[in-house]
Amino acid sequence: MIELQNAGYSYGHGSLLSELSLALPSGSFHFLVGPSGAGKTTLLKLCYGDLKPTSGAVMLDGRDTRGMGRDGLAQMRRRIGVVHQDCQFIDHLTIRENVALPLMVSGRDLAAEAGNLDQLLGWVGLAPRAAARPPELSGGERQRAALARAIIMDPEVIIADEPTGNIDWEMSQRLLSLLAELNRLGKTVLVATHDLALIRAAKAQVSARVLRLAGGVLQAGAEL
Amino acid sequence: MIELQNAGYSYGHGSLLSELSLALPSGSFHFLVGPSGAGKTTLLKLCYGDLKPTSGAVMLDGRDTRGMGRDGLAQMRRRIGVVHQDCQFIDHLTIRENVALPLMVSGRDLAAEAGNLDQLLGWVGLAPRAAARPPELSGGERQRAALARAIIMDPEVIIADEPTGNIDWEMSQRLLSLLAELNRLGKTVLVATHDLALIRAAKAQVSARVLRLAGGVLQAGAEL
Amino acid sequence: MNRLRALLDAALGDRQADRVVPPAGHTVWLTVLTAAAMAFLAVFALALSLATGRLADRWADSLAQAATIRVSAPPEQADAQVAAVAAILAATPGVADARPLEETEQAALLEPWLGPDLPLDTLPLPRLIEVTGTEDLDVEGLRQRLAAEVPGATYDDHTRWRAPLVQAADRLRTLGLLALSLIAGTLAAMVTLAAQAALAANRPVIRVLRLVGARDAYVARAFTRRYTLRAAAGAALGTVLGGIATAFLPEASAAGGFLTGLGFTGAAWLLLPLVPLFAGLVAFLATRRAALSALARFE
Amino acid sequence: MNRLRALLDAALGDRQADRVVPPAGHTVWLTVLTAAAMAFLAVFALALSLATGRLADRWADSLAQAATIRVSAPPEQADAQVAAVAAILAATPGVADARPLEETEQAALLEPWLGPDLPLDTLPLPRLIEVTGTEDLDVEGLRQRLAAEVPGATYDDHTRWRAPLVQAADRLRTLGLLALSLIAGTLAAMVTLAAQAALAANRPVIRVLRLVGARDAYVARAFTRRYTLRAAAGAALGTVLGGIATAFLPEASAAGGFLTGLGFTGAAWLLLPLVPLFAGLVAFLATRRAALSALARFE
Ligand SMILES: Nc1ncnc2c1ncn2[C@@H]1O[C@H](COP(=O)(O)OP(=O)(O)OP(=O)(O)O)[C@@H](O)[C@H]1O
Ligand SMILES: Nc1ncnc2c1ncn2[C@@H]1O[C@H](COP(=O)(O)OP(=O)(O)OP(=O)(O)O)[C@@H](O)[C@H]1O
Ligand SMILES: [Mg+2]
Ligand SMILES: [Mg+2]
Repeated sequence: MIELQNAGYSYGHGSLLSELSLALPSGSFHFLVGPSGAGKTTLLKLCYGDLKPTSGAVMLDGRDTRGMGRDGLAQMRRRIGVVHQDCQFIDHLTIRENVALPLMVSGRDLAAEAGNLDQLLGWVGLAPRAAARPPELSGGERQRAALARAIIMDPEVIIADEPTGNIDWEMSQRLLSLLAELNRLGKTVLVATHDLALIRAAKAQVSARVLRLAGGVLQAGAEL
Repeated sequence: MIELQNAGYSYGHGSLLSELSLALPSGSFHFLVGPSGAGKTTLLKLCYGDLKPTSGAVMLDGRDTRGMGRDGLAQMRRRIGVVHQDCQFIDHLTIRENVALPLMVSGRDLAAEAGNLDQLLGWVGLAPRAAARPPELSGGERQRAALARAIIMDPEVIIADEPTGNIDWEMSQRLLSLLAELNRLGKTVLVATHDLALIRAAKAQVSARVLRLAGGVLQAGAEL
Repeated sequence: MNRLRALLDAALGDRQADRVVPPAGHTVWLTVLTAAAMAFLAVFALALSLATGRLADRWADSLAQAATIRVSAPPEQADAQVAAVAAILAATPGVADARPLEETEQAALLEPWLGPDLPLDTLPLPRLIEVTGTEDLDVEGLRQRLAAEVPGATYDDHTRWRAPLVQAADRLRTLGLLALSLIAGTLAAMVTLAAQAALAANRPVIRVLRLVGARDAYVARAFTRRYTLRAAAGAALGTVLGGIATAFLPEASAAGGFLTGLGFTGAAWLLLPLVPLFAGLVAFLATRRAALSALARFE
Repeated sequence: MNRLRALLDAALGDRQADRVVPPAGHTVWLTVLTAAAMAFLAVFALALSLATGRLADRWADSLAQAATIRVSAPPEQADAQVAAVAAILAATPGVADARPLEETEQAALLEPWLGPDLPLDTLPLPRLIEVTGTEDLDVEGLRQRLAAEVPGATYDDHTRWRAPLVQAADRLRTLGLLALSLIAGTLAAMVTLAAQAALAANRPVIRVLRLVGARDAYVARAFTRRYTLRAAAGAALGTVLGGIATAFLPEASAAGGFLTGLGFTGAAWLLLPLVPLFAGLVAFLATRRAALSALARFE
């Protein structure tokens, strides 16, 4: 589904990622770890086309991201659910509307999806806060809403950047179970995290591989 | 230094915090834990005057926050360094300028503090990124910059809300040592976190107490 | 076709997409107020152009009309010379009408200078012939033929003192049209800037929309709709106010006709509804361009 | 005192605080453009007011001046009656000058109607006396005394046809002043809105400043300074453009004097620098009010 071919990236001040090669087949589950500033978020952005590699290529579903126009990318993003590290919301819409946003912009019938939406909000424990606006949520609540938005479109791929950074242990476990469940249904999952306990817990539920990013290179399959 | 006297808070939809009484003497070190949405951030905001209690009183340095005007609060905030959960920066200023912002707004001579500033940026590992703007930083780098900004004024109190949510283990240890060091110099420290490993590590370095917030009430001094 | 569909979409279209733009931003009000002020001024400029246009036309007409031929001749030859002039005039293309002045009319003209008691009938007064010409009248040719054939006749067409007035009226009309285009340009610039300000302020919103898979057209439409409607509404308000204000301007009157008479007359009122329509169109095009170029830039 | 200090601070003050406001926001340009457009229009309105003011004054003057007394009397009484009129005029307060017209002057006036060959000296022409009055001249009283003492004398002050013109000029002047205050009001409203838009857009910035201990005055000053300078700069630009445009307006001329002659003359040019100063002041007060009230509201 996602394939990096000698992909490199530089923000202009020296090369950050160099010659990364990596294939995430459909249905796989990967963790991405590495020190702060190593480029985890950058790598994830390459994987959903928010950034385009400055060398090499990134293929999404067999298509090179550099060849996709803005509308092509928009189409692709509807198939990839993303939890951003700095959960991005539209502040004047309610949490329910924010979670439903991917449905809205792709022209889906909101009424038909209402049941689905409410069930999902219940799952991540946000049902009582559904009518609140993003700035009225706690940090952990925002992260849970971001996860809900990432999976509302039933995407083929789920990419999550530090999805549990602000969440207590119990809730983390619950979100992890959700991701494991989705992976069992055939979704490809890629999670960047610095929470080693989470990874250890995950090993019990799914067959996940851990990718370690450091010094601009990737050590695939590293065990903890 | 900080004292809650039967303080309660409600955002309008039911009472969130009720009748909290708590005294943080000068030079103490406290952790604040509790599930996501329990009200940790809200409690911290009460402690630095960003919110005023809807019942009871919060005393800062012996003065009731409800009696302080906006300028009085501004004055008080220069004595309390805060690391916000959603690190707040001014996006068009560099990281160096953002960290120096408390000096700027209180009319200090920036040139005189330059050495101090650079040393601090080095300490949190941001010296090479000092000229970057906040959106160009990684999540963990932003959190470190927020901590640097919180302590640049050499405040009497340091309040940190999930300061290590996006930071890898090694860097967390380093920031913890910095906080412990400051505490030994007499600063009052209050840290909200869900990272239990961090608290365990801290016990070795300082005599910290753990406050658990759940269901709107505070269990002071709870051991892990 | 495409433009038309986009326009209709913008006017009626996707209310759901509209929700994603923050509701009552200050730049939105800035747009409304700007459009209102511009429309108000446009109404005045329009009134000025129309009034001066009318004035210039009227004067240009009367230039051709109000000429006088004076025949100074001994009494016994007067009739013959007047007849000769009449014959020449009859043979001249572009002369609509020619009429010798009655003696009583001539006396009325002279009264302020000579007093009512002057025995005009005893005087060898010159005869005056009022000539009404059309635009085709070849004044120079007529003058030469008169000089050659009727030595006592002098053609006086008042051009000397009226021409600068007509010229001035023409200039004022040009000025009014200039002001109109200036105003339209300013409106476009301001709506563009307002839209850009809104887009810049809503960059986080746009970023989120992009991240969840919104296409450019979806985002642009939301902004275009908002700003087109606001600019049109503001312009409608300004037009109404401008219309009311011009209605209270001094009336056209015979005496001060060129200075007053700035108000709209008759069918000219029908021009007013065009102002908000035009403003809406300008806003639509300006916002759309701003939105699409901003979206390409934000990348 | 406080205001003055704030103004000086705003004009020269804290460049460091200035840095915290994002540099080239679109609302800033909106302010510049708005100020420029308003200044441009203000210059026109000012020119209009001044020109119509001059015009109304000139006409009001000539109303009192350009009166004529016509003495129609048998030739043998004419000199005596003219002398009687002169005596009355000499005794009337408010008469600046009175002068009997020479026969040649009178002949020149009549030429268009009577032709150059008329033997005027054989005619019992009325005598004409040109009267130059001041504002104090009591026209009605003079008329009555003339009627009582010199039956052949008629006072003709042309009021009938000039009064509506003066009235029209007066109205235009009022209109110009109205336009000026409208423009000033619009400027203030727009700068306020622009400042509010900027404050709203920069709410995150303001929040951060607050969190690190900035006082209201510090935040307000940063915005006030920015907007005052931009509004003044924009207004200066608009004023220069407006000045250039009015300089290209048709010249005042004897013939078309009331319609043209809109340009500035002499010392009136000195009014122009006041426009950007005034705009700056308006922007300063508007922004300051907007900033302080917004800061109180954001809490
Ligand atoms: N837009 C940008 N412009 C310039 N440099 C950037 C930009 N975004 C990130 N960087 C830099 O690239 C490096 C990697 O950033 P990235 O966000 O990928 O790190 P990360 O591994 O996600 O770190 P963290 O665990 O702290 O989130 C950092 O040093 C960061 O400062
Ligand atoms: N501005 C607000 N308006 C209304 N409700 C709010 C507001 N801010 C927070 N809340 C609600 O109050 C509750 C407590 O929020 P708070 O941010 O204090 O939690 P927290 O303990 O910090 O959680 P976390 O660990 O997820 O950061 C949450 O349910 C949140 O939705
Ligand atoms: Mg990251
Ligand atoms: Mg919190």
